[in-house]
Amino acid sequence: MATPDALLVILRHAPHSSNWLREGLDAALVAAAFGQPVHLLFMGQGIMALLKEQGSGALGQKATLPTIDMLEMYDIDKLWVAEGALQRMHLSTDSLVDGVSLIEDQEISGLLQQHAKILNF
Amino acid sequence: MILHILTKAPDSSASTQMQQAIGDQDAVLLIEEAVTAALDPSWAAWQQCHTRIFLLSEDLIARGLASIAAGNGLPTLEMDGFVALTEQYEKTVTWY
Amino acid sequence: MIKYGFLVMGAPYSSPAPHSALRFAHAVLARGHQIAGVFFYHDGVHNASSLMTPPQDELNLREAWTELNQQHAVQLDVCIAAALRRGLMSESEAQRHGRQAFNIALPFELTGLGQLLELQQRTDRLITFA
Amino acid sequence: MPEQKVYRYLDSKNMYPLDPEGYLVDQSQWNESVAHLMAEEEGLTLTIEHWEVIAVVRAFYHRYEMAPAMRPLVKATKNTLGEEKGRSIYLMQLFPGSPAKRIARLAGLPKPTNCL
Repeated sequence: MATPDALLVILRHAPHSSNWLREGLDAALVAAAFGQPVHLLFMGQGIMALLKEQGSGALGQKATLPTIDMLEMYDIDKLWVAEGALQRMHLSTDSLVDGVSLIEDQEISGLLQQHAKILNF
Repeated sequence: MILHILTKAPDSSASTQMQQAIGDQDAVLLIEEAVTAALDPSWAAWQQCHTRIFLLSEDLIARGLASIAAGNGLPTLEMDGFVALTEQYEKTVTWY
Repeated sequence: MIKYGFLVMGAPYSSPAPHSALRFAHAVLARGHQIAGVFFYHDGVHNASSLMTPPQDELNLREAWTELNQQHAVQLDVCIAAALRRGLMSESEAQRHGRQAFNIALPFELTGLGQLLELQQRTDRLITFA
Repeated sequence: MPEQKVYRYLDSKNMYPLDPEGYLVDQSQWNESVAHLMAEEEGLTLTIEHWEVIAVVRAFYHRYEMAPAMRPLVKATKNTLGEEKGRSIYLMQLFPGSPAKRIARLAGLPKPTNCL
């Protein structure tokens, strides 16, 4: 489970529709590069970042999937996915990259409490 | 204990996500567009956090919603009260 | 006394976030607290543009931030990657990238995202306005 | 394609234009002799040990579309070249100063946009 000194980065926006996801991931990467333990929580449209069949970046943007694959190189290995949101989006874990952890809606508040630092994107 | 700050309307996805993240001890402050929640006293979050959810009065006044909020008996705070909340709650999360 | 840090991600005049942040900042100071710094990220980087020219009878947000810096020693950091992408840069960055103009100047400073994490570490509260 | 202004050239024949920070204006021009010229400028002689790390960074970029910061660089080096070389001290000895940045340049990668 989460450690109290870890940073929780919440990602709620999909790739391609805005720069929120990209800039949220950048913040997570920089924190990890500085040696801070980082955990990610994907909520709502943010779950779209984890679809394993994502193509390369549309409209001249960089793809998101390589960055998701790269997270382990930054020792970011805790990727929480809100299970309720997954169901509401009619997605199953089979469509997502490997290594995600599901979290039930009622456990989300507990996850937030466990982290001393939170950034919400 | 977390202070959640909502800046978007009650029917936004930011609002839904915030409601999923509110813990028993948490407080909520509604600012900017979120003060339109004053129009709907049956909004789930009013019940969810009853004693610890507030509207920012200057954002209500700017939108012409102050008397409706008062009529619905909803709690409001001045900017000074916003700061006081952040004094009490060490962690804040903004939902936008 | 509590030490605050702000993360501002809303663009000036298209998001209410900068106005909210500034009003909150003055309330924080009025209650005797300290604001260590503001980090501008995402579209919030536009708050630093020295070319910002709102109508005379509206608040000039860049000037309002500058005043906060001058009167209360609030550090104003702008994420360099977010700024460059959006066409905001200082004179030295303009030289580095071979650009003919610049629109970021002191007291705003271009800096890395690491500064945001550092701000979060060295303050008691980090409040996001977006 | 080269939208970047040419600041100077790497070579005396003016074949390899550089931007103000010494990165190639046109990344497709990168080859081993470009790396040698860049290293020479920096007072570095590229040995086989340097080349294996450069290869690690190029493979990292190819796979993840981003040049690694120091920590992931150490990890990638460890994964490819083993425990002995996957240490920051080793990388600092090979590329003194800031290894991640220097290797990115020598490896012909774009200037890191990163805030690192």
